[in-house]
Amino acid sequence: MSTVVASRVTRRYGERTVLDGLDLEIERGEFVALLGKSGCGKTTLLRALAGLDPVDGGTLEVPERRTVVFQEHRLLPWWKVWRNVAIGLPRATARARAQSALEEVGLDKHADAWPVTLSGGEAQRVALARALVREPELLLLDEPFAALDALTRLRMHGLVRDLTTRHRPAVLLVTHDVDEAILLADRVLTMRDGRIAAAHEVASEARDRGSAPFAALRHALLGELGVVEPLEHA
Amino acid sequence: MSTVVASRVTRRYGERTVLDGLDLEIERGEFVALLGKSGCGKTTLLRALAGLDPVDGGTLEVPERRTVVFQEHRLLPWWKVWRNVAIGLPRATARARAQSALEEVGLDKHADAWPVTLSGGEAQRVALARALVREPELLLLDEPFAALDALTRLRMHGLVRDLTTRHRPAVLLVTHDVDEAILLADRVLTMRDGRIAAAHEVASEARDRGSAPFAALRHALLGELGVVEPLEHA
Amino acid sequence: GDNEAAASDSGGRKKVRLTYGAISVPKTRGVFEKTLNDQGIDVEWVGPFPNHAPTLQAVATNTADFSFGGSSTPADQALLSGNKLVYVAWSKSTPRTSSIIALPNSGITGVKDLAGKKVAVNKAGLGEFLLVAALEKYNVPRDSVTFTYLNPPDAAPAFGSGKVDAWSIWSGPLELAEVQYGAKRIFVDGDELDKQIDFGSYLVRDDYAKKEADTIRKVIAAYKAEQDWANANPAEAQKIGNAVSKYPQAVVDKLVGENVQVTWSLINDEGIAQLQAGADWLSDHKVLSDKINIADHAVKL
Amino acid sequence: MSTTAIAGPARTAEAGATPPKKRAVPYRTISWTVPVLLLLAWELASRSGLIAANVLPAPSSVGTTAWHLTETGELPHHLWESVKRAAVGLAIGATVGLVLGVLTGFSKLAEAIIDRNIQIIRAIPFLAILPLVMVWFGVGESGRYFLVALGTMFPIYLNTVLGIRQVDPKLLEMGRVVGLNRLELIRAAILPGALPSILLGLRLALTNAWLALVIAETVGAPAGIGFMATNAREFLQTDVIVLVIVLYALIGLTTDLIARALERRFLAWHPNYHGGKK
Amino acid sequence: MSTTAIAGPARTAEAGATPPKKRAVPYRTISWTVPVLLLLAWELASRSGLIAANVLPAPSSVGTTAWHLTETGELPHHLWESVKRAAVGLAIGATVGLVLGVLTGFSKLAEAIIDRNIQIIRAIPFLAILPLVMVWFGVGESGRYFLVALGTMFPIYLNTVLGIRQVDPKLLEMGRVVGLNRLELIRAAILPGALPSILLGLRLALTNAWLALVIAETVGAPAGIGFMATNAREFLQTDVIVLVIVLYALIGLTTDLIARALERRFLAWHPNYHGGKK
Ligand SMILES: Nc1ncnc2c1ncn2[C@@H]1O[C@H](COP(=O)(O)OP(=O)(O)OP(=O)(O)O)[C@@H](O)[C@H]1O
Ligand SMILES: Nc1ncnc2c1ncn2[C@@H]1O[C@H](COP(=O)(O)OP(=O)(O)OP(=O)(O)O)[C@@H](O)[C@H]1O
Ligand SMILES: [Mg+2]
Ligand SMILES: [Mg+2]
Repeated sequence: MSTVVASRVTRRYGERTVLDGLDLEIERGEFVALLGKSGCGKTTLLRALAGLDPVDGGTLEVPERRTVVFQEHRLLPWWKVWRNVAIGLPRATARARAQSALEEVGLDKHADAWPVTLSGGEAQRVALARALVREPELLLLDEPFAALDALTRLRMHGLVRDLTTRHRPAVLLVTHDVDEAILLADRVLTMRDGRIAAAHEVASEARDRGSAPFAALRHALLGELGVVEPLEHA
Repeated sequence: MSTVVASRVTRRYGERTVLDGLDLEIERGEFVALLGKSGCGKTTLLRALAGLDPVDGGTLEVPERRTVVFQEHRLLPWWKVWRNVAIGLPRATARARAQSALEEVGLDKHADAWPVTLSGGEAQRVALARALVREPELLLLDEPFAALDALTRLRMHGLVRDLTTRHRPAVLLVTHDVDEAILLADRVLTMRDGRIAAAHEVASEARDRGSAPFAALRHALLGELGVVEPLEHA
Repeated sequence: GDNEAAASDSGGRKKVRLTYGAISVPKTRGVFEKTLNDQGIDVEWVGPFPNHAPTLQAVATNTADFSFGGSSTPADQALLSGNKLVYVAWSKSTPRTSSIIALPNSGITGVKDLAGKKVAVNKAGLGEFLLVAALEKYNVPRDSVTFTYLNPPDAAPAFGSGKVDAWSIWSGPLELAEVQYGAKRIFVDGDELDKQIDFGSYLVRDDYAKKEADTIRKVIAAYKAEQDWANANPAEAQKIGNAVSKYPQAVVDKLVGENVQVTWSLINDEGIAQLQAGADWLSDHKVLSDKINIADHAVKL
Repeated sequence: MSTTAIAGPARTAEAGATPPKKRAVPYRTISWTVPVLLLLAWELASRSGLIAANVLPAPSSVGTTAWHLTETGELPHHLWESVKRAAVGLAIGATVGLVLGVLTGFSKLAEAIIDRNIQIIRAIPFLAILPLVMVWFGVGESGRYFLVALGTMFPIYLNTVLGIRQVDPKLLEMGRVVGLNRLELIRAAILPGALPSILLGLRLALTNAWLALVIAETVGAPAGIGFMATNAREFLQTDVIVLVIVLYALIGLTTDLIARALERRFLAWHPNYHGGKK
Repeated sequence: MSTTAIAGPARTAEAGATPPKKRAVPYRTISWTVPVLLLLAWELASRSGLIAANVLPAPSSVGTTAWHLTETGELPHHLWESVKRAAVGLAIGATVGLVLGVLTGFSKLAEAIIDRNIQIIRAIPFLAILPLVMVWFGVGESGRYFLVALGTMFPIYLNTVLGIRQVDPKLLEMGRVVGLNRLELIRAAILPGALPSILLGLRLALTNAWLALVIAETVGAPAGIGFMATNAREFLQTDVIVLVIVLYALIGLTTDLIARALERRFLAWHPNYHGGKK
């Protein structure tokens, strides 16, 4: 039985139908990546799953304990970094847990900084730490790695993968990086016209960047996103 | 003679020295990409060049007419999208110019929308349109493509390249995408410890994703950023 | 009413709630209170109040029992507005010193010179009546004079700085203006008019008057005794007042020198007649919104 | 651990014709109900004798008084005088407050020169400076305009400064890098951003305007509802006292409606005022 | 087209020992200079006879009066009475205003029930309801507390509502998704976000408190600086009138210093209040 079940979900803004009878299921412990053009409705879907926006039609079933990493960091400017991470945690252990989460994202030194003093990537990592320090049943990630350099990004990938294998939440990751999607996810979806246009199970061989299945899946996904790229060098 | 000359630029936040005697020159019409770890000071440098922050030491020479695309979109929420693009333009032609700039970024349909209704990538594109519609002598771009899907990103690359060949501004592009840096820039810099750690001229052969020079440069840059990746499949 | 508790204490002692103004000789001297205490009446002072109207309201709404001996004009109007109050005592004074004054270099030497000028008066009070009466007496058309409504605190600086040309005002501010600004009297109430329009008065709720006649008599008698003392000892009385008003000595001397005698009495036929005459004048001059029959609102005790 | 709890806000059982997005509370109905109920309760309490007429006359009798005074032309006359004074004073006060507020909000130097003085002056209640106003302005209209301007200027000043402080500095930077000059920056970024706050300043200022008038019209004013109120107080005309209070309440109501309309007009973009999703 | 123009703000010629970041304007110096200069000018004008003493006595003579009244214990007594009333009234008014403001800002239903009534009531100047207050509360302290509470509650209410409206809805959403309950959400996101606005409401409320006292202390108050002012006006004691005005100014000054300290304490994070870069 699936943790997340969305069926025939519809969402309109005025004339425009952004989600148009979308179906989606995610199992417990499953890591799903969602690709799609800018403005195709990924964030809208995520917000509906998070329970932040109502939908105009269809049904949604989601677990109670959800956490979202938004496209923007959304740190409280009036709380120091560590309190932002610790927000809502039981007091006794809050500081310690926040500190160790910050250590994991490489920002333990910034624990007592104000959020305004963080760089773009640092803020994004704090937001990630804030989500990971909780142990949700559903983790919704909206481009959490977009502002990170290659190395930091790899470290964050490792972090998320660790967490998901440990606590096995259902994960929905919105990303624009096809490689990232393949390397992290069990299943990669592409979205178009308000629906899930295609789904690809990721075989474990495909997780190797140098492998042929990786290149093939990458090519297929880019094709679905409308990018035609030469395959020859694979 | 260079359009941008920064020499021995220093910038401190409290104890921390973020820019530490940094030297940088950019010629007219030159497209420079800047890579570096999250929090290494890229935005700080950009802001100093934009004249937004003072520096603690060193000298800066920059042209009067500069434009910045910030890491966040910074659209005025109380102005419709087209007015945000047209901001500061002479009234007579404002709407028309904004409209055509929006068309170029694929958002002509959103000209009369409020900024809050835009998706992350759409907002980023509007910010890009706002910068491109002016004709600056120095264009400072802080991760302008981070929230874009692969296809849209390619289109935006084309757009920026067009503009730069037409008006020949000096361009400084901060990005985390090594491929993007190589494909767009004449010169790729990496930043570390508050200075420019390395500079690579990009030969025109290297602009081909399938080519060996591309792979080599990519490998070198990733190495400088601390990422070790297998080269074998090149 | 529910004022039983307020009016009588345990052990047959009575309690009265008296209103007072910023200057109150009875309250300050203490003799008054002792006199009443000896007669089994405890005094609670409520206030201070700036003028008669709010004390009338305090009485009407049963937060006090006696109004504070002020002007009869607002009392008349309050009665016309349906408040269930009654006159229980009234006073007249001689000489009546209220005057219209002007600055020495204003070129105003008499009432006739007021035409085309601005005169400060307190609205619907002594100041306005005096001016109206003065203009009538000297046949100056009312609309040739600008009535500028100002309460004394605001009128003084306006007068002193020449923003108004003349001021119709009563004792106290009058002498102060004379001393401070060198003002001259061009029309004096007692010298020029044969009738008093505005009287001192005490009012109580009508049900209180019915039930507590004895208490009222004792209180008014005590007030009258205080006034008699003040009449006999003008210098001491002024001294008490001046602890609050802090007038310059020259003003105090002037006030003492005028030796104004105020006579209080319980409401009697003369009181009703005089109050009625004053009220009629006020009604005729549209100061009061209607005719009033004082006898209906007065209790002879 | 439950795997398939159904989340409250996300539950949507086959939404049909009426989408569940519609606002649940019929705002208008409720917001008018309470005042109307209060009015009815008051009338009933008066008629049943629960409230004595000389303490608080019934609304209907206040209505009668209002009608009388309107017939004689007295009420419209007073009202008009006061409205005129409020308008002129407010126009002056709002302009001064806005200009000073923009200066203070915009420039550290201006703040250093202006702010402390204003903080000092605004602490002085109008009533206390009435005698000085008399000396400075005499007893004409100008003194009354001055008092109203004084009373209205401060909330507008303070709220303008607050509003400007709260404008996102990121937007100001953006304005600078696209090459706006100061005036354009004010027009594009500062005023719109500060607008909710400035509109609130205006609301507060309007209240102060009426309060200032009550005080100003005790001084040398031959008309105005403050004058009317003072007179009524002086003569214990309870029905007029209450009528004046009702008038103020109506003025407050009208003001509120106008302010809301302004907000609807100018803050259409603001997600917390009307509509908007994120 | 110039290729190498040197941009104004970015120009930094070999910055040496003193970094050019330091604030150019010595804020404190300037902000104290103006009031002090005004005071001096006033004193000079008085001494030179430019201003007549019976219109506006010199600061030094006001000082003497203040000294006298302090020696006799009169001034401290009046001041203490007023401060006590202001404090009690403000405590009540601020609490009510804050609670109602949070309710309105937070819930559409509460807004529908509360807001219009408050908008109506707050339009009624205190002075106009003085007679009713006497009816309701008599002439004791409670009526004065009521008036102060009434005067202070509205700016706090309005500014609280404004502050809450201006809290970034994105942060509220964040609060919801990390599982905060309502109270935690108020504590974590709403109050801190609304704080600049609430503090401004408090500033405005303090002014209103003193104004309310001037009015409340005209009736039945045997002490207080409002009483002192009324008396001084009644008996034309110009020096006391001016002393009272100076007292209010000093109160304003103190209030401002306290408010600034509060802002420094609570808004340390706010880039537009103190420090911060972006
Ligand atoms: N409140 C709104 N009113 C009207 N249109 C809206 C609103 N919110 C979003 N939209 C539109 O709905 C579409 C989908 O938005 P959404 O944020 O889901 O896109 P997305 O897939 O997340 O894009 P991106 O990758 O750029 O973030 C966009 O075209 C956007 O303009
Ligand atoms: N106002 C400030 N006060 C203190 N430290 C600051 C301030 N602004 C930035 N920093 C610190 O300076 C460093 C450089 O910041 P900067 O924004 O330049 O990084 P960046 O290279 O742009 O990183 P990213 O790729 O994550 O955007 C960061 O570690 C940041 O925490
Ligand atoms: Mg999105
Ligand atoms: Mg950055």
